[in-house]
Formats: sequence, C-alpha cells, structure tokens
Amino acid sequence: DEKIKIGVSYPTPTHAWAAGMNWHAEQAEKRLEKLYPDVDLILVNSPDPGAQASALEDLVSVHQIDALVVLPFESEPLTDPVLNVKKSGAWITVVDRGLSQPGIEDLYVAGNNPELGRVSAQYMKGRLKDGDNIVVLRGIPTVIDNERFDAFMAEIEGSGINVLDHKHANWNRDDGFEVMQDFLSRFPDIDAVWAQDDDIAIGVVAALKQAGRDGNGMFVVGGAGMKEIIKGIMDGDELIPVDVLYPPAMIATAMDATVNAFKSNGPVAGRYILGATLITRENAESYYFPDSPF
Amino acid sequence: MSMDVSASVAIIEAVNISKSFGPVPVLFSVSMDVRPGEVHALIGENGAGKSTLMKILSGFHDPTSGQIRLDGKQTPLPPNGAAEQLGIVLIHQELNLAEQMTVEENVFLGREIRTNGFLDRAAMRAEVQKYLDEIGLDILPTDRISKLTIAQKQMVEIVKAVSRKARILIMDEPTAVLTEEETEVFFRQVRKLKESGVGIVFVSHKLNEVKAIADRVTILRDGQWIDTRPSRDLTPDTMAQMMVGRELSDLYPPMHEADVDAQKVLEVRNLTAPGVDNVSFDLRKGEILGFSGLVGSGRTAVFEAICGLSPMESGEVLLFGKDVSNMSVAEARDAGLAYLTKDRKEKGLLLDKRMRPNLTLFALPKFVRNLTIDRNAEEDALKRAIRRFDVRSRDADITVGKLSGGNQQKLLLAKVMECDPKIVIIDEPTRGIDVGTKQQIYHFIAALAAEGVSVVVISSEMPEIIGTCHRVVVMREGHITGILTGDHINENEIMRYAAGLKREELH
Amino acid sequence: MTMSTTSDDGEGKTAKRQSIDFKTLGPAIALLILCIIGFLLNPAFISEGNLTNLLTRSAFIGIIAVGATFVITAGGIDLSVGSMAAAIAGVMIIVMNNAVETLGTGVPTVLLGCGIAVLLGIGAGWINGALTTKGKIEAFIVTLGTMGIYRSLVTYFADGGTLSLNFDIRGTYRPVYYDSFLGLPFPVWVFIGVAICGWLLLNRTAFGRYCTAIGSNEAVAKYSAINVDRVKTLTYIIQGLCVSFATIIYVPRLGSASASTGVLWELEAIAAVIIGGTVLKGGYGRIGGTILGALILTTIGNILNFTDMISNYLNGTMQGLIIIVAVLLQRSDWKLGKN
Amino acid sequence: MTMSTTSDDGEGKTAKRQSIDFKTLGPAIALLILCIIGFLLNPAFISEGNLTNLLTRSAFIGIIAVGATFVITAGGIDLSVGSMAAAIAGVMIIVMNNAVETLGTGVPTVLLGCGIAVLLGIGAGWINGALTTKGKIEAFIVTLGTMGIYRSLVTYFADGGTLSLNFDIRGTYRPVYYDSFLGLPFPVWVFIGVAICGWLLLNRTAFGRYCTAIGSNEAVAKYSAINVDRVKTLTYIIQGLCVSFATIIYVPRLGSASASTGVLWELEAIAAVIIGGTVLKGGYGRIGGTILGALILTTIGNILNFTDMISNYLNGTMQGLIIIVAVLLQRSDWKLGKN
Ligand SMILES: Nc1ncnc2c1ncn2[C@@H]1O[C@H](COP(=O)(O)OP(=O)(O)OP(=O)(O)O)[C@@H](O)[C@H]1O
Ligand SMILES: Nc1ncnc2c1ncn2[C@@H]1O[C@H](COP(=O)(O)OP(=O)(O)OP(=O)(O)O)[C@@H](O)[C@H]1O
Ligand SMILES: [Mg+2]
Ligand SMILES: [Mg+2]
Repeated sequence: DEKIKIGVSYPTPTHAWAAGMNWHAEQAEKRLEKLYPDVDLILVNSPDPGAQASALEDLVSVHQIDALVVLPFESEPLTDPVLNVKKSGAWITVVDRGLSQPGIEDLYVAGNNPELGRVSAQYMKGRLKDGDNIVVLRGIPTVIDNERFDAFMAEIEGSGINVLDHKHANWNRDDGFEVMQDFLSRFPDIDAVWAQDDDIAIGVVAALKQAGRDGNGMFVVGGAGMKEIIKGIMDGDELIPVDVLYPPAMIATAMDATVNAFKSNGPVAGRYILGATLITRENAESYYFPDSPF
Repeated sequence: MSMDVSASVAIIEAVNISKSFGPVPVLFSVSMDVRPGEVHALIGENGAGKSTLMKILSGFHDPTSGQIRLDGKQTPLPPNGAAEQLGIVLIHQELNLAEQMTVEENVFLGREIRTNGFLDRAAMRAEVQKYLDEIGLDILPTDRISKLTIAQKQMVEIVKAVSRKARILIMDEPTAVLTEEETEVFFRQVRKLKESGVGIVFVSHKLNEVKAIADRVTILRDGQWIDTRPSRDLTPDTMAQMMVGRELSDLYPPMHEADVDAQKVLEVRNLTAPGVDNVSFDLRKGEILGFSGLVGSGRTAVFEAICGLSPMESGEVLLFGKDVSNMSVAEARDAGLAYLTKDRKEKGLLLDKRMRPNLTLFALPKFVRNLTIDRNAEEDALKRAIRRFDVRSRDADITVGKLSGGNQQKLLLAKVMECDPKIVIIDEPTRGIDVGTKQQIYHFIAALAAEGVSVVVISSEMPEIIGTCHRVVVMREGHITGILTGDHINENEIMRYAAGLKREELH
Repeated sequence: MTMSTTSDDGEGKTAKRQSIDFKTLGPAIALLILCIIGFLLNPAFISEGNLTNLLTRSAFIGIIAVGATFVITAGGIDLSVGSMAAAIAGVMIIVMNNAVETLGTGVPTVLLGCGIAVLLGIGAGWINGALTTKGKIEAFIVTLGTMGIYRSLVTYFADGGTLSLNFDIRGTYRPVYYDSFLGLPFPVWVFIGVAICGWLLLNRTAFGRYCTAIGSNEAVAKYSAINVDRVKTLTYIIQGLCVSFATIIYVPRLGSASASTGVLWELEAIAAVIIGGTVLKGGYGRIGGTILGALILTTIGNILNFTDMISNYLNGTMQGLIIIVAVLLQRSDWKLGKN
Repeated sequence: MTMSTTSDDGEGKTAKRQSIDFKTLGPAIALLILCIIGFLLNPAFISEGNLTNLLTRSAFIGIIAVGATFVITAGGIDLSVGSMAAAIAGVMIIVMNNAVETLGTGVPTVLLGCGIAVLLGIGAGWINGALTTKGKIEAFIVTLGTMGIYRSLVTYFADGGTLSLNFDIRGTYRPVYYDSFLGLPFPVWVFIGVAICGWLLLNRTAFGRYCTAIGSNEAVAKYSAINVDRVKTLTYIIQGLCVSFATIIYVPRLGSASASTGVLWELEAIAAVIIGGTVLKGGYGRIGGTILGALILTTIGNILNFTDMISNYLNGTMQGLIIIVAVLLQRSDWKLGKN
C-alpha cells in the first residue's frame, strides 16, 4: 500500500509527565489517522536508550517509515541511531531533547528547560526577600535536570536568597516526600521549596503538612503542568500558587507538523521552541486538560 | 538370647518384590518378612540391592512388581517417609539430617510437639536430652548438626529413629561409622526395642555384629534372594561365603616386614592445628602406618592439617626431606601426598555428577592435553578403575549419588589413587564395604606398600589396623599417646593407649 | 563482657564458648555506628521527628523483608515484591474510587480496599508459589517474570501515569499513615506486629522449622514427610501478605500509585534480609536481623540526606560501601558451618 | 517416544537413549516458536535486515551472559554487570577523549580505550571475586553493593548527564559496531568468538570442570585439590572481561554513556542464563543454552516492536509471560527425573 508511514518513538512512560505525553500522542494519532486515511502513525515506546535505538532500527527495517518523530531518551546515545534513520531517507522530527549533532533533524519541537529554571527563580525572587532560605529538590541526574538547575541557580545568584541544599528526588513523589522530610528535620527555617516538578511537589506538600510547616507563607514551586496542580491553582491553593509549564502536548505539536510536511505546501522545517509559561490563577484555565492522565 | 520367633506372625512382608530403575533391573522377586521382636539382618555384597529393598519396605521406592503386606494385608505404602504413620521407620544409609539445624530440631522434624500451635521446645529438648543421656552421647540438643562428627551424626540418626515409636525399625548400615563401644551402646538400644516387640531390620557388612545381634539372616546376591536362615545356624564365614558365592581365603594378606631403614618420606614435628596438639611421627617408604584412637581423637585433623585442608598453627612437616609446612592441597597432591576423606557424601564425591568427572577430578591436571581435557584418556582411566577397584554399577551412566554406598566408596578410592600418590592417607578405608571387597582392598593396600608406596590407614576398626599395619600410632584428645610395633599391636594394648590408661614417653 | 558464639537463635546454654558473636550482633553494631555517624553529622538526627520518620519509612521495606525472610529461609527468592506492591496499590485505589458511589467515602470503602489488597497479596503469592513448586521453574525466573507482569499491569491501569485516590477517601484513610498511638505512628505498630508474628512463626512453630529444613536440605525435609511444595507455596503467600500490609500503609501516605511505585523494593528487601544475617542459599533465617537490616538501609538514606559533604551523585557509592562494610563486619568470624 | 531425564553434565555419550531432551532442546524450541510468531505477525521479521539487527542486539546481553554462566555455574551471582558496563563505558570515553590531543583521533586512541576497558573489567571482576571469597560476603550483597557504586560513579563522572565520545573518534570507532564481515556485523563475530571460547572453557578445560565441581559441592572441590577461592575469583574476572567486550562493541553504537546505560542488564543476563538451562544454585552450566536464552530475550523485544496489537504498556506483561512459558516448556518433563 502507498500509505505514508510515520514512526513515533519516545521513552516508556514511567512517570506522569511522560504518561501525559503518551496520551497526547495517542490522541494525535487517532485524530490524524482519521483526518488523513493514507497516513499511518506507528507509536513505539522504549524503556531505555538501547531499546530505543533498537526500536528505531525496527521502524526502518520492518515498517519502512517515511518519517520519524522521536523524543530521544537521551541526546547523545540516540544521535547515531537517528542519523541512521535519516540515511534511509526518512524525514526526521526531533522533540524535546535535541540531538548532539546539528543538522540531522528537519524539524525540532521542544520545551525550554533553562527557561523553566529561570522562570521559577524569577518567581522566587519576586516572593522572597534577602536572607530567606529555600531548598531545592532536583530530578533524576540528567542533562535536563542540570539545565534547569543551573539556570535556576544562575538567576538566584546575587538575590540574597540562600539555597540551603539540593538533593535529587528523581521526579518521584515518594522520593520527594522522604527528601523533604529530611530537609525539614535538618533545617528549622525554610521559607520556600523549588521542587522543579509537579510529582516531587506533591510529595513535598505531604511532608510539609505532616510536619505542620505548611503555614507562614510557605510555598512550593513545581513544574510541568500536571492537571491536579493546575486545578489547585485555579482553586487558589496557597501552598502551590503557580506552576511553570513544560507541556507534554509538545509531541502532538510535532506530529501535526510532521504530517503537515507531507500534506501542506507551506514550509514546515525549522525549530519550534515552546515557552516555559508561568501558570497563575489568571491563566490556569487554558492549560487544564481533565481527560489527560497528566 | 534369641527368643523363639518362628511362631509369631510377620508384621511386614515383602512378597516377590522386583525393582528396576528405568530399564535396569536391581531386584528379582525377593521375599522377606519381619516378625515382632526379632532382629532380621540383611546381608549381601555392595550393590546387591539391600538399600533398595529397605527403601521399598519403607515406602521410599515403589516396587516394580510384587507386594508389601502389613499385618497380613496387602498395603500400598505412602511415599516419602509418610509410612512412619504406619509405624515403619527407616534410617537411610546416607545420613539424612539437615546440617544447619540443631539435634533437637532434626530429631523431631516433621512431628514436633506442640502446645496451642506453638512448639513446646522445652519438652522436645528434655526428650532428646533423655535419649542422649541414655546412649551416653556427649552433645547438646541445641548443637548444630554441622558441628558434629560423622559418628555423632549417626548416633543422632539412631536417636531420631528410636524416638519414633516404630513397630518396624529398618536400619541401613547404622554401625558402619561407629566404633565397637558405640556399637555396643547401640545394640543395647536395639535389644530394648526388641523386648518391647519392635521388629528390626538391620543391614551391615560387619558379619560379627550380624552374628551377635540377629535372630534371622537374609542373604541377597546380585538382586536375587539366596536364603533366609536363623543366625544360630550361621557363622561369619558361612555368611561371607553365601554372600560372595565362593569361599573366601584369608581376609588379611600376609604381612611383609617393613624395611626399618627405608627412607623417611614424611616427618611431622610438633604439629599443632585445630584439634591437634603437638603431634610428631615419621612415615617410611613402603610402610603401612595405622592411626588408631577413639572417635574425635584428632586423627583426621592431623592429616587435614598436613595436606593443606586446614591451617597449621605451628610445627613442621617434611616431605621427602623438604619442609612443606602449610602447603595447599594441590601442592600436596603434586608432591605425591593424597588424602582420602572418610566423609564421601559431603567431601568425597559430587553426587549429582557421573562417574567419569568424579574419578578424574582430583588428578585432573594429568588429563589435560593442549589445554583441554583428554576425554579418551578419561574414559580409559574409568575403564581401568572400574576393573581395578571392581566398581559395580548396573548402569554406567547414572549419577554417583545413585551408586550403592560401597561402590561409592570404591570409586572414591579410585579417585584418590588416580594421581599415583607416593604417600596415601586412607581415612576409614572400608566404611560400608562388603567382606569380599574388603579383602580386595587390604590386598590392594599391601600391594601398594610392596611397590614402595607409603600408606596411612586411619581406622576405627581395630582388626583392620591390626591386620594390615606395620606400626600403629594411637591418639587421644589431639595428641599421640603411643606408637606400637610388632607384637605390641594388639587390641588390648591399643585400647589402653586410646583410653588414656597408658602413655608412652615419646622423646 | 562475654557473649555466646553459637549461630543458634541465641538460646541454648553455650556457656562453654566465650566471645563476641558478630553474626548476631553485627547488624546491631552496624546500626549503632550509623546512628553515631548520623548524630555527629547533624545532632538533629536524633530529634524525635527524625527518628519517627526513620521508623515509619523502614516499615515498608521492613514488613516486606519479613516476608522475604521466609521465602529465602526456605531456599527461594521473590523478585516481584516491588511490582506486586505497585499493582496492589493500583488496584486498591481503583476499587476504592469506584466504591465511592455505593459505599461512600467512609471506613467501609477503606476496609474494602484493604480486603482487596490482602486477597491480591495472597493470590499473587500463591501464583509465585505454584509456578515454582508445581511448575518446577526456578523461583528467580518465575518472579522475574511476574515482576515484569505486575509492573506493566500497573502502568496499564494508570495509563502510564499516576492513579490517585479520591480526595474524600483520602481524608478517611490518611490517619493510617499519619496518626500515632502511644507516640508511635501506626505504620510502626504494624511493623512491630508483623515482626513479632514473623518471629513467632519462624522460631516457635513447626512451620518455621519446616522452612528452615527445606532451605537446609530439601530431600531431608521431604523424607521427614513434610509437604515441601505446600510449605514453599506458603512462604510465597506470606510474602504476598506482607506486601499487602506494606501497601495498605503505603497508599494513605501520598494517596497514589504509579509505574515508579516500589521500584527496586525487591532488592532493598533482599538486602535487608541478608544484611540481617539470613543466608541467601536458605536454611538459616533471622527475623530480628531482618528488622535491623531494614533499619540500616533506611538510616543510610536518611544520613545521606543529612549532609552535603558528599556529592549527590555519589550517594549510591556511599550506600554500596556501607552495605558491604556492614556485612563484612558480621562475617568476620563467619567460618562456622563450613568444615 | 521416551525421553531422557538426566540432569547431568550433558557430556558423555547418551546415544543409547533415543529421545527428545527437552532440557537441552527447550530453549531452541522456544526460540523457534517465537520466530514463527514473529513471521506470522509480520513477514518482514525474517528479512535479512531484521535478522541482522536481532543478532547484533543479542550480542551485548549474550556476551555478558556467557560470563554470567561461569559465575552462576560456580555457585555465585553477579548483579553488578549492568552498572559495570556503564562505568567502563564512561571511563573509556573519558580516556579516549583525553587521548585525542596526544594520540589523535585514529586507531591508537580506540585501542587505548579498548585496553582500558579490558583492564577495568578484569579489575572490577577481581574486586567482586575477592570480596566474595576473601571477605566471605555473600555474592548477592557484594555485587549489589558494587552495582550501586559503579552506577553512581558513572553519574558522577558524567556530572549527572551524558559522557559523549569525541565526534572524530566516533568516525574511527563506528565500524566496530556498524560494519560487517562476510555479511555478519562485527558485534556478531565478537559474540560468536566469546561463545566459542566460553563453550570450550566450560566444557573442555579443567577450569570449566572446576567451576562445575565448586557449584556442585564446594567441600568436595576443596578436598579434590581445587583452589576454590582462585577459581571462584576467576569466574568473576571472566564475567568482568565479558562485560568489557560487550562495552567495547556497545560504545560505538551510541557513542555515549550515562547513568541509564546498562540498567537492568544484570537481570537480563541472569534470565538468559537460566532460560538456557543453567541451574541458579550452581553445578550445572550450559553455554549453548545461554546463547539461545539471549536470543530469546532479544527476539521477544523485537516481536513486540512489530505489532501494535498490544498496548505498549503491556509489553512487560508479554515479556514476563513468554519467559515463564519458555522455561515451563523445558521443565515439562522434569517430573520423570525425580525418583
Ligand atoms: N535411583 C537409582 N537409579 C538407578 N540405579 C540405582 C538407583 N538406586 C540404586 N541403584 C542401583 O541399584 C543397585 C543396588 O543398589 P543398593 O543401593 O540397593 O545396593 P546395596 O546392596 O545397598 O549396596 P551397598 O552395600 O554398597 O550399600 C546398584 O547397582 C545401584 O547402582
Ligand atoms: N578445623 C577444626 N577446628 C576446630 N576443631 C577441629 C577442627 N577439625 C577437627 N576439630 C576437632 O578436633 C577433634 C578431632 O577430630 P577428628 O575428626 O580429627 O577426629 P578423628 O579421630 O578423625 O575422629 P573420627 O573417628 O570421627 O574420624 C574433634 O573434636 C573436632 O571437633
Ligand atoms: Mg497507527
Ligand atoms: Mg546400601
């Protein structure tokens, strides 16, 4: 058959943000396949970089794809495998994590990690004063985490706000809870928490409530745009008053654009960088997807 | 002392039992019965099928054909020792204890005393202690099996069996690892049980014991029933003859005088090691040196230290004049010194492997050509060993664990001899071996010595020591109490040194 | 100061041997040293709040490890516990959320959830046990397989994301994690209860002896007319039940379950068991040691959160080193049973 | 049709028994069935490209699993292989990147990297072996500890991110993964080489016999003049060496190493070994089976990429089920063997 085959490859969702992305990808698949009967989207997810490289090989050798939309597990290890797909003649769209070699992809769609750190820090600076103390809970040690963290620290620098310590909470609620419990035992005076991610933030909030330290203007800044958090912001939650967007729906954007590369006569190739919008009570409504798992 | 049992009805009867393992037949229509209050001995060569018959009688194996009658009624026995509920208890030939558990736990395994669902450990300990006291065994109910000597383990097995209130008690070579005193203690228990009407089946290669304790004797040969007779009609010699099917000449070979000026091949000076206290002795070329003593007197410990199996604490060992203190087992082997363990199941053989890898394991470097193992050489060695040591297995491909006990012992001997040692230490050489083969082994030892190999025989069987050795070292509590030669080698003398009644000034 | 050296369960009159029993005391000493280090790093370590947190956290791994002690003592292994916990938590949440309409958001719904958890734990344990005994597949493979299955099931139920408990039920259920009784949080009480029951079962009942016997020598156990398959299956069922209990106190903590719930708990549980002195090949189990092992593991994590002297990245290195050293300490006079 | 039931060392001529030995053929049959399923799902499964991919992918796990066969046969276990691979890859990359200035970006640098990898593998294996034998710590704990240590070291070296190989060296090194010789990619040749060496070593040399003997009964091995500690340590060193080889062909594939490199490889390797028929308690090892086990695992993953009939989330479920069924298949005639 003469269908246009588009492979979509991303990491196996093991946390809510990725699940949200998976949801948006599936929604987009249904929508696009209905809209264009001659387009077949093939969604594959992989549990680690090696498996993703294998999946890319399979997309080429078995499915003979015409285009690839890929959210690389990690940039470095997947650069060569994507390059190999490119060599088969397929159109390449890279999502979120850029490859380590320029010029492979035709299209790049991404969130903005440093921006996420920077926006979070700016909000902190706006709410806190000289001499206030914060703690930072980081994600899984990865480039993404480093980019967010470095930008955050650079922005905080010189503001007089003390970062007491930072530990990895692995974008995980349980770890967020336990690390925060220990921070609370260790530091008697904490004024705010940068949790970087909404899952961690949920754990942090549970620890704060348990220790009874959720009052006195204490607040937590997470990130990514989980629906429960956004709902909370809409309802005026004081503990998590804002969120910084890192939209899982970017995969859908990428799929749309890739299909357009075959269907539209407008130019598609290029770079699309999505902003790290600060979600507040005022704009929360427009980022709320109650049906998404995220 | 044997009461008249011919009149009473059998408790258990095996009728025309045949058994094959796969295509290999092992028993051919064998019948035997056990009456209340009798001791029925079962004798036969290694591999005759005694253990197999015992396992069938107690439900551990199913017969291929034939039936088991209990109190005159045909009864299929439940498997895996559940026949205990019917009053049938078996002591396996191979020790059957959980090593990491305590004496008490083992004795009561599977039938613990409980109150309100919880173990009544005090009651169980008291019970075990009672039995231990009764047979004079100096261990605690809380001792772990792994710390006991083989003989102690065997006694625990006996306690376990005796404590089970059996109607039929089947014992497969319970005395193989016991000394005469222990055997005496054990026989006292047996007589007591007998008086209370228990039927006892007893397998042994020690024909004197059979004569002493049995009321009737059944003889098996190559899986065939030969005869069942009252023991008063038999002598050890006639028994041996019926087992082997031919007349046996002298058990012990004529003793060749050792050359007292021969080169000293092994000199041990002031050896101290775990369980060994300041031991010194020499061994000459072509000499057969006996090591006697009570169980736990440290004979094994001496040679384990010499051969690198346990660490030496002090002293020195000269092998062919060279100081070799604290060498490894491999170095000992390469220097021509080999030790044959008395514990064939735990330390001697890989029970889940076949004969070939077992035979060559100790001397494996000898079979390496071009970095790989020469399998043809291995096969040849196996053929030779089977001939030389008369290892009988009806199916050459079975794992060693399935060989009969005596044949395992022969294979173990073959394994150690495979490295052509110049000095060989044989710990309990004839444990579980039938008379015919015993004779072969004694002749074999004598022949080795005649060829110039030095042999150390560690044995708890006094006649064996007396019948084969040129000199005898007697040990007690880790040290040497005497070294006997010539006419001094007799039972009385050895016993007095072993019991500590007499002590020689050695230097 | 004299102590017995028997590798005994610490009873028996062994007065004849006078020395320090590292095998038994090893884990306790290791824990003590860790606590001292913790205190030196930061005196807040021994604050009541921190100690309570520590105990409560240990409860999850500790309860699971008590079950693992049985499985390992009987010569088995269960790698599926972490995923099993996640799957049970997931199903529990789904059931409770769906029960809101009929049963409301009160205690009945929570009890229903707990009941389901217990049933699932028993069922999952039985599956592992039956596949190992009846199917004669190595426990390692069976439970590696079920580990993958449960993990992917919870991912499937959660659609890759997080299953969250209805907020109103959470209100009812919360106290099970957060409230205390006589100064100790409920999870700690559950832990104590499970530990005592486990100890009694292993050391004071025939069943416990059968586990040890099977782990020590299966043939001997079989020949003692012990139903080996049933006892082994029961150890897996106990393990499943322990996972249920752990899950029941885990769910009210954050009210959610996801694909990352319980990841690596199996290794932590097994590590706790072995640090506690139980022998991996079976035949010798120590519940008391297991409890200490669980506390040691939790304390290591806690201490590493208490200092910024060590690069975050090296947490794993510290953890690994401490575990090895803790075990080295108690093995120093290990030789015992061997020859 | 009668079937043989020996659980024996699989050598010896068993010609007289005419039968299907499921224990030996089980993995082969399982693989065949998988291939048929793959073909039915999508005929492209048997395309040359796909088969080559499959073999190449199996090489990593397969090579590591060959090492694991030795460790397991001798009664040990090594959980650290995945992290060890990551750490070796990390150090290799750092060394090669730094060598660019002095050695250039050509073959010498790559050879230096490979040399370092081999040394590190041997060293890491030696550490595991020495801690197990001299330190008398259970292998499970030792390697769980080193697993954490190596994993966190690579995170540390990479500063939480990814270590990537200099692009020019990559050009030189790439062929090692991507090029072919006689139609087979280089990694497959390495795999074949390692498999043959492993098979010879285990089945045809004294060393292999010693491994089996130790796994079967350590005391017997000791009394048979085998230097038990040395042989056991050597098995860990062989394992380390195999990890080195796997890493040497892995690095040119993705040109990088990070904290997520090699995660769960240890479980995959052990699974391959056991699916192949080696007994986890030791004493019986089969290199041929291990190879088939590795192929089976890779094929499962490959087939699951072939179809979107099954929810992606259920991949783990399928994988678990297939592994259990594959082993069940080969264990199906075990009953006959017992007594
Ligand atoms: N499970 C088994 N499978 C195959 N053959 C077996 C098995 N058990 C025993 N045999 C064989 O049956 C024969 C009889 O063995 P058995 O153990 O009954 O001899 P035995 O009379 O007790 O000898 P011993 O005096 O040496 O103990 C031997 O040839 C042995 O190899
Ligand atoms: N490695 C060791 N460490 C501590 N004690 C030991 C060691 N080896 C042996 N012993 C002790 O030394 C004593 C002598 O034991 P050994 O086995 O040498 O005696 P034996 O005379 O050979 O007795 P048997 O007749 O049982 O073979 C025993 O009490 C034993 O427990
Ligand atoms: Mg589609
Ligand atoms: Mg016998």
